[in-house]
Amino acid sequence: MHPVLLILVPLVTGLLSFFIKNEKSAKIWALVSSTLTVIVSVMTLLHGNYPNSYDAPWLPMLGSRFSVSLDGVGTVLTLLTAVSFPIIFASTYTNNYKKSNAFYGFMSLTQAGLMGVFCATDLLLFYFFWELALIPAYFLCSIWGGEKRIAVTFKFFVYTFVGSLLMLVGILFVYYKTPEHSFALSALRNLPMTAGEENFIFWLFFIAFAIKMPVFPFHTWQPDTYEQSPTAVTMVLSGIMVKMGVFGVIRWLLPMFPAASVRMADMIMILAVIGMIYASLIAIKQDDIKRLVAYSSIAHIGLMAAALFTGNASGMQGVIFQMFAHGINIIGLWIVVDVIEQQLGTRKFSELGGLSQKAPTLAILFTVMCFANIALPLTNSFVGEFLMFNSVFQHNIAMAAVAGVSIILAAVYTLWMIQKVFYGEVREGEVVFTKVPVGTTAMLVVLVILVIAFGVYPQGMLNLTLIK
Amino acid sequence: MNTIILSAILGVVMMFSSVLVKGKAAFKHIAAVGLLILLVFNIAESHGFRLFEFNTTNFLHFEKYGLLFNSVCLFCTLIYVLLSGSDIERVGNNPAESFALIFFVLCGLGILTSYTNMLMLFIGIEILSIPLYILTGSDKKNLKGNEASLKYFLMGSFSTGILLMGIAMLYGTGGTFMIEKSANQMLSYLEALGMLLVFIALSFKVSAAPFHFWTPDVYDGAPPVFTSFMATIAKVAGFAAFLRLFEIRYGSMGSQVERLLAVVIFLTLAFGNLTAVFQQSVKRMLAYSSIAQAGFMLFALFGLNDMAKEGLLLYAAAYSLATIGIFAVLTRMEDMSVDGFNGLAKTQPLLAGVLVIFFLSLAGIPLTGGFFAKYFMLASVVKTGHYLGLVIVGVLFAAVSVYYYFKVIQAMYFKEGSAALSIPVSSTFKYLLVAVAALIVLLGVWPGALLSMFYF
Amino acid sequence: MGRLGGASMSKYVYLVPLFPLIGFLINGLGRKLLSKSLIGIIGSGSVLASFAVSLGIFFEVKQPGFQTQVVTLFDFINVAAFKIPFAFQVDQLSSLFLLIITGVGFLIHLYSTSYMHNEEPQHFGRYFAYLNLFVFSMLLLVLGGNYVIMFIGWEGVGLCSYLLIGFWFKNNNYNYAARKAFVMNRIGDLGFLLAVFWILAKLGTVSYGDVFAHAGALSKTDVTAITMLLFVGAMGKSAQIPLYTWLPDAMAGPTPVSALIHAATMVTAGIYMIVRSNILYTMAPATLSVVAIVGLATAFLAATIALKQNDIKKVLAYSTVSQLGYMFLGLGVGAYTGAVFHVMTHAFFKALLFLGAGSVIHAIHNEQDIRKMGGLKKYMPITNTTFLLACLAISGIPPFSGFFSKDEILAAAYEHNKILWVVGVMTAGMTAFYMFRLYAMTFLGKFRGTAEQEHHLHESPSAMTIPLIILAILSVVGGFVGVPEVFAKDSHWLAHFLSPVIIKSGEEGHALDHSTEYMLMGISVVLALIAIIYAWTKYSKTPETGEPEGLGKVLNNKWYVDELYDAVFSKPLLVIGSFFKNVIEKSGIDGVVNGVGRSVNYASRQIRWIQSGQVGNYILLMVLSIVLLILLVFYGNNLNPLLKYFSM
Amino acid sequence: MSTTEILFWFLSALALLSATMVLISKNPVHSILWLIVVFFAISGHYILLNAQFLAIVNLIVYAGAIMVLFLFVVMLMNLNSSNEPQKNNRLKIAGIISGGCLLLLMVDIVMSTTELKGASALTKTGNIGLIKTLGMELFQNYAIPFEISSVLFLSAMIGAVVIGKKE
Amino acid sequence: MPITYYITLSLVLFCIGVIGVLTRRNVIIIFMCVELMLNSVNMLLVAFSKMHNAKALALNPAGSTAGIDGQLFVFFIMVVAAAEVCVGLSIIVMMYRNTHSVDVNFLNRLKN
Repeated sequence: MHPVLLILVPLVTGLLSFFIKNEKSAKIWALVSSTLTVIVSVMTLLHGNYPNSYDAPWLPMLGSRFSVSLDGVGTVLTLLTAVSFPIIFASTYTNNYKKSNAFYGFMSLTQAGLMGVFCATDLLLFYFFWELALIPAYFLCSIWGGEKRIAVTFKFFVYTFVGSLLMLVGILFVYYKTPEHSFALSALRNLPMTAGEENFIFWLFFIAFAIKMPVFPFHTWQPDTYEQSPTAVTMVLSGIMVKMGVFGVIRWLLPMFPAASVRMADMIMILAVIGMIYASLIAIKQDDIKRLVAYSSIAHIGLMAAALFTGNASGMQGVIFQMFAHGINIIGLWIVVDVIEQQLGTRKFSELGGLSQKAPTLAILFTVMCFANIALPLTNSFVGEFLMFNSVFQHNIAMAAVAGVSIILAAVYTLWMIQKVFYGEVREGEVVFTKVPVGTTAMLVVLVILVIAFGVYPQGMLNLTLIK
Repeated sequence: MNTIILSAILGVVMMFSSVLVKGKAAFKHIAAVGLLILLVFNIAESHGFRLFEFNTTNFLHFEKYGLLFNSVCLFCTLIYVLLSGSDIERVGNNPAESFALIFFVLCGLGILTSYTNMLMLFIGIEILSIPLYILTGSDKKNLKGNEASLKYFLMGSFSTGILLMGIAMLYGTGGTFMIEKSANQMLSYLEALGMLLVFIALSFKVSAAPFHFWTPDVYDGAPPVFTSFMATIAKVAGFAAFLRLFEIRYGSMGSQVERLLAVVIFLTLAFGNLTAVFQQSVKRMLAYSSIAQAGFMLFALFGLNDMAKEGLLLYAAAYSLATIGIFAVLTRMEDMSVDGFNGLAKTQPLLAGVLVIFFLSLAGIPLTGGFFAKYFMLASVVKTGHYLGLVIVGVLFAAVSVYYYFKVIQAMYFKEGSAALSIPVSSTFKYLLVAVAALIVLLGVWPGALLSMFYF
Repeated sequence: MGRLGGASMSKYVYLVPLFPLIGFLINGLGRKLLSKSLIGIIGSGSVLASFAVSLGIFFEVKQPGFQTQVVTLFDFINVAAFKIPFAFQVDQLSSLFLLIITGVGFLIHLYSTSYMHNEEPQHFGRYFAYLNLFVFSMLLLVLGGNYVIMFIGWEGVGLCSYLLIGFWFKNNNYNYAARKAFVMNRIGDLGFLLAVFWILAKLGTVSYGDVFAHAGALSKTDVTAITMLLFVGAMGKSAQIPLYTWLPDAMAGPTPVSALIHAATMVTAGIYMIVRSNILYTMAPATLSVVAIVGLATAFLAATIALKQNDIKKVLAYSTVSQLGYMFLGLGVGAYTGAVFHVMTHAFFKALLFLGAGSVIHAIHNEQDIRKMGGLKKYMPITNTTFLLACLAISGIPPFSGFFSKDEILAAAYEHNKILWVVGVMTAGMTAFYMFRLYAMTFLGKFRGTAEQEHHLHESPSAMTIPLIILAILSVVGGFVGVPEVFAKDSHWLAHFLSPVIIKSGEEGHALDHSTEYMLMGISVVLALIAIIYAWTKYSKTPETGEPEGLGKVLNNKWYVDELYDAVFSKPLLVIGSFFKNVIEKSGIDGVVNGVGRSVNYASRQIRWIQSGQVGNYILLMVLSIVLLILLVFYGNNLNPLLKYFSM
Repeated sequence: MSTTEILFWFLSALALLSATMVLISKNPVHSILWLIVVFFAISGHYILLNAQFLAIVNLIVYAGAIMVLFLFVVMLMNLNSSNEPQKNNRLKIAGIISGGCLLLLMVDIVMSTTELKGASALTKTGNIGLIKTLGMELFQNYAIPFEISSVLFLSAMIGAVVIGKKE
Repeated sequence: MPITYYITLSLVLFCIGVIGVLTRRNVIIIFMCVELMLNSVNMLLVAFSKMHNAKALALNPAGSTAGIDGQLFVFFIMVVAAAEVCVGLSIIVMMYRNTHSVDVNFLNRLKN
């Protein structure tokens, strides 16, 4: 029952949150409920009896069942989802959102959707949760976002919605290809399809995942959305939600279309590698810290996308590991960005500088996060990127070499960011910078500890990734 | 048969109630009770209980599916009357007659879900249409109403001519008006032409492109409360007729009309969705969106399998409930343009919340009935294994539809403004709306709730 | 395998990096709480402790018959295809480097306690934390039992270098220098990483033992590619052409940092790595030639630049680059031992030079321009003496340490290719010249600074001079661990010591007969002496004070290489970046995406005109549609099977 | 050529001519009168086809009741030719062309229908058009549609009342 | 008479009706043209009815009533047409009352 609880706890608490009148209690409620989810998640982890699944009839006439199951990748991602939310809530505890009950309610609903996506082993159920995660996120961005939020989040919504609708067509198609008309993951392997059909349906699925990840050139929704969303939501979007696409590829696309995946591998990897370089170069020229992190995220996801299609088992382990690592790292980055934005009201590099004199601890924590972002050894990303790069290298040396340039570029823009924000002389406008909230610092410390811990001893999670 | 006869009788009762009962408010209640009776007896009939034993061979054949369809439509009408009954009273001077006409439309519905004869199809469509012409023009002083009514009538009678020509041609080759399964897969030219003309006339009735031109103008010009009725129950009844015709006669040669259907579906989706994008008036936007929705319902004719039949049922329920709900609120809005909804979430949070569910359902977002409705439609086509491209076009247009539905949601939630109601809403009204929304969500999580009725 | 007490020492090898790590944690976390002296004690003490353990290990390793020990702590990465243990390897090479790192490291820590004393406590703590972290990373680098652990240290030292160069983070120029150092290192790191992947791909392991044992299985191409890529890594870390420009800029950091990181230890990591992989390199003569040529070119180029630099640290920096080039020349001609030897001696005298320079800078309040110095001899005797010794060492004057190591390399070069030797000797001459130009302009003549500075001139405190003295002694005597066989049989103790880890490639001095060798030594020494005397006499009397002209200006501006890189790499990248950002992203990709939306809107605006509002038009359109549908159904090509119009 | 044929051609020509005149006449009253002529011609065809009942009904219902209703309305509105604004010519031509195309296509399709080759309508004989036969059929087998069409009339009646009533 | 004659005649009438609808602007005339269309259908139905009757009689000379339903259908069409005319004319009258015009294009507020 644990996987069900993972979905149920945030779902129920999220719905209840809407009925809380008091702002403060809504916050506390969100913290408590998300911590509860962590407990459930950890219990699931300790449960250790794989596959940890639950199955019940849901839509018999459609051949769909409510079947959820946790394997390695599912466990890793549910863990990430569970751990992220209390960190997000705690680190943004001092932020005040109007109608905070609805805010936290939507957040928890998003979490429920994400959990469902990572657990579902029924394709229709997967699609269902896929959308369930999207809709509250849309509302979160649109209601609590920045100036241009309406247009931007709408673009985000439509973009991902188009993708998921195409996937829906693909889902229907494969459903009718199964002999017993089933959505079960097990039934969807080895479908009797011609190569042409397989290629076509492959793309229907892949576009949905590619938009979500996002892979070049489907990425343009992302920087705008990250920029305009409230940072807590951006954390969810970039920390967890983009992993839905990667996860979709691992859980569904590769098992369903093994042959097409091999056929399309080169094409997708080329796109991914182009995207890495492209996003990195754009990141270098950004003046907005949020947009910079957004493009950096595109570059990192590009590597995951490339590694996914190498067909290399250890590369896959790397991808799974990196999903967790990237989630942790980018949430850390956003937390700092949020602090800066909340305190100074700007995200422009041209208006920032010398903050390390105002907030040395923050500077150090941010620096660690940044170095995790550029995959310095002994941070968690190194392990993931090492394995992924290795798999790309085994697939195609030239691609790995070109992709490797992004490592260098990552250093360029990440250090640029540190330098512009924290180094140099203090700017005039920054006298208003006051103490960083304790909760925020504490959460950053937790994240840093996670970064180092998984960087030094990744084997625990690497073992987890292997579980079938 | 219960529905046809009882609705005719109830229509007459309503007619005379204007003489017998004083006070406008009573009609609504009489109508509601009447609808409840209708619903009960219709369900009873689907369990084998018939009030009257007529020999309807050759004309009507009552089956589970048609009766369930009736039930869905009757239920929606009941909701409609409960939600918008008081609005009907406000239109024109003859509310009782309006209710009577609504019952007559239901009589037409009863015929269209059970006909087996072209004559009954013709009569059914006329019984359905003529009251609608009248309802459209029932606000006599309103020039827009006049215009809508005139347009509707002229084009409607023109399409009747087409329909009749088609029927005549079919009769010319078959020598009968009965719609029967034919072993002969090949149609003669004359018969094919007849079928095409009948198809065109029915396309007109369900406002499929390129015969949809009346729809936006008529829906826009008619009193909103009747637009609600026309766009939902009347249109869905048209689809019931359409599906029945296809199921019995065209079904055996599905592949032969696929191309025709594909073109019509494509045009319908394109016209409906694209034109809706630009609309500033919510009412007119909904009119276009109803064309777009019709495009999706046409998928059922394309698929013509169990998924299609179940799906059309679900579509009818989800679409009608959502549209009725939206119109119930819309009629009470001071400003019916999109901007008129600005800030509704602040002034009327409950109404706004419910409207969101309705719009999400229309857009086909999961967790709402609209999703499964569309899902079934798409599935029915995918199941045939042909025209996957059409399905993809369909979903792309579904994405376009998000654009205009979300415009309203954005206005309500994300924009500043002070949307106001011209008519205050009672708490009963609100609870009812919430119940409808809950129903839509129920359909979205567990569509079996409705569809399993089909099987026992 | 262990014998005696020493055997257990290498089991505790993890203590060596552990102490600095603990020091880093304590100093890093407690930098606001601890007093400066406590910080200094913890910082230096932790390195001293490591030194002690290193010594123990060294003596254990020195025992004859010592077998390489691999101490595995835990599985770092253990995935489907391969397994990378977190392991330390103790052998002759690593133990030697341990000594250099911890020894020189300790001295520099000690020196820093005094040099950095003016910093605020928390920055003081930060400084020592960074320094300890650096030592930790460097120890990881040399101790790592496989390429991945080496890479961890490799990037770790890069990080610390970055942090320490930008230590005074308020100055944005320093920050740029730090960033430049890191990015250039990263370019090299990419090469290293690709080499690791290549090894993994071919051999499925990265542990030294396994890799070298199976190296024979590699094809010629593989070995060449792997070694070339590794060398790219070394180029970045050890500042070779074309990635050397970061090192002079790295002088932005505190001077002890320059001494430790950018002279004695980190920059020699490339040499360590190649020596470590000498088995592979020996299999790839093509790579070795490249290494030799690049090394020599770097040595020469840097030496020319150093001739005309006026910043005391810049001169030393280019000298470092030049000396590193020497080491690579040694590697390239197969004199692995010579290279290691030079690493060691260079660590002594270059650290000494930097510390001496630090002492000078400390004394005259952060003035680094030698044109504004002069005559410091009488104010700072200890600094002067030690500095002079170091200059003699680096110039290759016997019997100072530099002579032996440099000579070994030059001899090997001569044996390999005469031209290499010629250029090498020329470079050596230049080295002697610019070092004594530096010495002369700093310590000889008259003081050219302000009276204010002159008033404050003083010898540095003992915490600074003691390391100077120790290093001076080492610079003088350090060479005797590798006395050429020419002078005495088996006198080259270092070669003997390292022989288990270094494959005998060439005959290392054995091929040359003694007379040739003497002659070579003679030529280089004489050349150096001439250069020294010339420089001494010239610059002690008429020091350069103006701006150089002609070729001098080009040299002073470092051959305009920075400007070239800027124009060829940085600028274009930025331009491409803005092109992507402003054109491709906005108008291109997003333009397409938004264009879809816009065209829907446009279509919507256009299509609605069909809805003209006139019934006549509607019906006309309907009739037309009927006609078209009839055409479609009955007359469309590829007709429905029911309509065999044309077949009738 | 038999009398039947002569009559057929005559009636056909009359119907077509009058139908065209309906279109051409400027004055609505003339149009109505020409339409009545069409109906007469069609009734003539019915008689030729031995469908006397329908012929009579056609005259009574159409030519009599419906057309008179039309006349009343036209008279009531006091319309004359000058009242009607003319459509612009392009639209007219478009209308004629599209109508013509429709006709051509449909005729072409009908002509190529093999099943109709040789089939002919029985003229002058047969008893199915007689009142007795039709009446029997109507009230025996067609009772259901017959009754149901009453609903249609009810709604039409309501319509006339609701819409036509002056307020 | 060959049935194609009747079909053609009725199609021509039908299309004249269609053309009338397309070319005239007077609502009443348009409506009359629709009636013309209906009448052409009626005639076609009667013709078909007699055709089927003839076919049946050829097979079974003993007074078959085949084809009678065609004529009954015509009867129903007339019935419906009457009802439609009733509603239609009242709509036209209503419009005339409000606008004093019977021009079909007079009212075109609802568009786009």
